[in-house]
Amino acid sequence: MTQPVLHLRLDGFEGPLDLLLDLARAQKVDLEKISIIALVDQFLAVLEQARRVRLELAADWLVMAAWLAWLKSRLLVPPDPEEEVDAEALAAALTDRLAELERMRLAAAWLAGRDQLGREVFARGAAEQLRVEDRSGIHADLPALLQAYAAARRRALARRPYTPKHRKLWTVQDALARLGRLIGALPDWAVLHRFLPDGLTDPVERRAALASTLIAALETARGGAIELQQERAFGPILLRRAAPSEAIPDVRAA
Amino acid sequence: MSEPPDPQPAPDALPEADPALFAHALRIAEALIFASDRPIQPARLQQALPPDVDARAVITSLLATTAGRPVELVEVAGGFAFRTAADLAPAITKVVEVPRRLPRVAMETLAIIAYHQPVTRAEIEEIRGASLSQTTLEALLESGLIAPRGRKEVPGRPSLWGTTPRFLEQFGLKALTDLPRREELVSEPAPQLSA
Amino acid sequence: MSEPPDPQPAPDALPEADPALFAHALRIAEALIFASDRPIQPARLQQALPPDVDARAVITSLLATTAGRPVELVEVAGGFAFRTAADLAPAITKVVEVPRRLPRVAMETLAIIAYHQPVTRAEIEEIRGASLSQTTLEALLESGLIAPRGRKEVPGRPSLWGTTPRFLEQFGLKALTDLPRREELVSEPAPQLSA
Repeated sequence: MTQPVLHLRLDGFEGPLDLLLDLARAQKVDLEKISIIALVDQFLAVLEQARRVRLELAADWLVMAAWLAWLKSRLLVPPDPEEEVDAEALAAALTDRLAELERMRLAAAWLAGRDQLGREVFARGAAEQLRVEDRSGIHADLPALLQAYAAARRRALARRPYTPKHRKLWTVQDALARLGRLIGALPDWAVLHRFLPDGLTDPVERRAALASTLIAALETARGGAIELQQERAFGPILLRRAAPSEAIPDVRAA
Repeated sequence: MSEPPDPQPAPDALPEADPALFAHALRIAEALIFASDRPIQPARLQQALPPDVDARAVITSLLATTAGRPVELVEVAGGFAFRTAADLAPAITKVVEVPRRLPRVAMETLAIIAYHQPVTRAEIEEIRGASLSQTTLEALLESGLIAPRGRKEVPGRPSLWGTTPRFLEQFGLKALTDLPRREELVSEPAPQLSA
Repeated sequence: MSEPPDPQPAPDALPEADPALFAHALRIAEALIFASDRPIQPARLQQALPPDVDARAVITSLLATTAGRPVELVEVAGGFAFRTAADLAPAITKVVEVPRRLPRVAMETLAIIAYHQPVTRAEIEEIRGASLSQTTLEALLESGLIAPRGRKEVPGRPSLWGTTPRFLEQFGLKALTDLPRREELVSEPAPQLSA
């Protein structure tokens, strides 16, 4: 992360803490015993030197320099019990930070000094596959089987060619014949529906039969064999055998 | 072993090679072949060996000493590699069950066989309304879910197919009668299908 | 590759385990560990062994017989693996490609992660007193030496980082406890750090 602006002695330092650690090391082996004040002076001196060559310094260096200068001033004046910040504690914290960085440096060096896999020691280059896949099992359950059956059948049925349903329509001829047969046994008025053939469930066929029967009834009435009557619009159509003597009264058909 | 004469030999050394040097070469060869991600060719091994030791000779020696060991040197395409002995494979391999999913066609065919058995292939095709490949039938046969049930006494005497006990096991059925009735699954227009 | 244990033992062998069985177990163990490029845990080995043979005993025996061999059994990352002897590295690296060393920054970052895990990037930067480039973190991540370990429940929920089993393997550590204790990390008299 070293900025290109950091030349001279700052070159190669990874930030202010790095430089501080280096300076502290030069002072003492034991970081706990370093002189913070001396350290601050040395740090500022190095920075000053660097600034003479290059004016720009990364902000974190300047922040550290300012903080260290402040720390030094606090350390030089006698401790003030009213003071909120304890300069000694801050100095100790700085020492701790330096010590931790030092420890991590040593840990890194310790790691780097170990025989590393792929460098000093080697593992099996071409591992053998120890896993054998048994694919004989089948992943399928009963619902899936039933769904498959239903799907296959539905598809097969849908694919059949379309054949229109054959309709057996009750023709007027049929109706005339049926009417002629039934009319003789008719004692009194009867509704037209009763003359429909039996077993007609399909609504279309039923309506067709009703129409044919009505036409047949009208035809028969015109011949004078029966009488038709409808009290009101959409009311039931009634019919009865015509009285042999009577003349044809008013025939009101639909 | 070809014999490059030892360049700085004790006067009484063997003419072939210094045994200590050869032993060291064997160590190198063993480690290198172990570490390599692909089979080692003699020429490649030679680069790692002391100049006076012949790679071929080292390999020959290593082939002999590792024969019958749990890890043997074998010649494979492209060179030499260590391989675990074949007789140990059952002990060291871990079998992992990876159940297959039946393809849709196979599943439908199986369902039709289950409901219409014994049934011929032509009948299955008619019921499915699609042709049935031989591979599908063979895959089902291989899975042990269906088996032949004799032949139908019609021209051509086609094989009849039915499900197996393995089929019942697979689908957790006690008997074929445990299957839901066909009418519960599809409303058939007319019973003209019982081919 | 150990010396072949005698498969046909003398009849006066130890009474505890059947020597032939133990010899077979040794063969299995050697092949199993050899075949894998990752450390084999004793529990995995136990599955492959005959029921009456203790995996630990087999490993102990294999450790003894392979010590000093060009390919040795070592304990690493919670398991056991074969590794080439360190003294053979110069010969091997003539032929086998060697990965680049991690830069100093990466090593330092790795050490911090190892000792402070789980740790956020900001915490690493705090300890190092310098910002951490994305490339360094990416290089460590790519090498498989570190892995995310969830997020820290602080504003921004930064990722936490920790080392992987691969880290242990890379540096030949049995476990994280193999790292020197903090108190042991003291500088030798005046180590010259070139600035």
